[in-house]
Amino acid sequence: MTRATVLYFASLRDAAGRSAEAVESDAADLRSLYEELRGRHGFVLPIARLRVAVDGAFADWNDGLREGSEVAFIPPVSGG
Amino acid sequence: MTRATVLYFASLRDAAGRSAEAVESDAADLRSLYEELRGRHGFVLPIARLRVAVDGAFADWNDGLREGSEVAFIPPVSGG
Amino acid sequence: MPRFRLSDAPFDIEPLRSALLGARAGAFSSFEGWVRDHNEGRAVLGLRYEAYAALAEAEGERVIDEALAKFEIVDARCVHRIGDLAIGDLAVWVGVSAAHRDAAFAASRYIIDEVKARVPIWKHERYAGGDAGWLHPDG
Amino acid sequence: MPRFRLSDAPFDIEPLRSALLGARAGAFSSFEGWVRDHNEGRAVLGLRYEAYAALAEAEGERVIDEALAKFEIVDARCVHRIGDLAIGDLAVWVGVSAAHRDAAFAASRYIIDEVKARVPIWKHERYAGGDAGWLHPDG
Repeated sequence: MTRATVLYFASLRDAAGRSAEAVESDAADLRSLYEELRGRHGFVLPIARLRVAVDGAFADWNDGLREGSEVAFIPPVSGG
Repeated sequence: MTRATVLYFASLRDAAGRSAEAVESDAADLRSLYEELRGRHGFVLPIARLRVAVDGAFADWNDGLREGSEVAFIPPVSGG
Repeated sequence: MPRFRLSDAPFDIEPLRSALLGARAGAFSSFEGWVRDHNEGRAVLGLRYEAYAALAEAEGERVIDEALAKFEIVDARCVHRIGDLAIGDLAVWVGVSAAHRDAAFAASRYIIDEVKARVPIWKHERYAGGDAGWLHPDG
Repeated sequence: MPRFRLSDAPFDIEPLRSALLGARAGAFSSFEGWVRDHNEGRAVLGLRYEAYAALAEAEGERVIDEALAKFEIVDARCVHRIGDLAIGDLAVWVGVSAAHRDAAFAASRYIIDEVKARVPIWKHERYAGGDAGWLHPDG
């Protein structure tokens, strides 16, 4: 089991009902972690429309889940 | 003889030593008027690099010289 | 001094513009995005911008670094509002100084395009009908 | 109210910008031209702009009318300085408001390009070497 903190923004935060949560997961990579949390919270956004960041920098969906890391799922942005 | 006022700007004014002058001319059109004044004041700019205006609106070099009109020779502009 | 920043309150443009003025720069291009009273045919009452601040600041700075590398410009700045905004409020400001206008326009356009496409900031709109929602535009 | 004007003294940008703000406009693009300390490799001490005022105002207004017809913009303004200017002074200001940024950028670019190409205003530069001259650019 790997422990990490997950950050939620915008519609993902509304769906999860929180802006962050501590997770313990067996997910091999960030893709699997999102799918696990998607099942739990009912997120409608598929991975194809998201980006992922770890510890404040964009990351790859194939990256492994690191112990103690902070993972953020980034929905399509709409600034400007 | 047709009487008109001619306005000079920028390098044409420097060459003519004045910003306006009253002229009496037999010039058939504005082109001939410029060539006449070019001879008198030694303007270096050829007609191809100028535009001409009459009474505050752009005009055609082939337009005739109208009695009492105000003619302006417009050197290449450099605003902005 | 960061060239990109988030602001959780209205900000003055004049100091941003002044910071870009300089004897070398003959051209200055700026872009502003304001809150409109409508979006895609719906009447908008107000909106909120939320950001993943740490990443937004890093990514915004990267966008400006890219503009400085790609275009012959002297300097550039961008500030993006977060929090609650009303109709007519300034949402984003971009300013670019350069020796010539080609580069100033191109860089200013590049910065606003990339900020809108890449920087993790989200817009939440409240509509006249009483409903509201996050904007998550398709690619 | 004319949308283009000549100014024989320094002018404030803020009222011009405010006049273009409106609930319909989500995008605003501005361009400024400042007096540089050099031009084509020569050190410039200062300059003077002279205009054929009546024709410059009519032609400047025509340029803005064209921009309003060509692009999906809300409004536009341009002010050009005449008289003596020092290094760092604002020489020309263009502002355009629109619903979307494409049109705002395109119109702002159109206006400054056409004003530089067509409006009867001339620049006289004084150089560090003591000489001076009118700029009459080719084509």
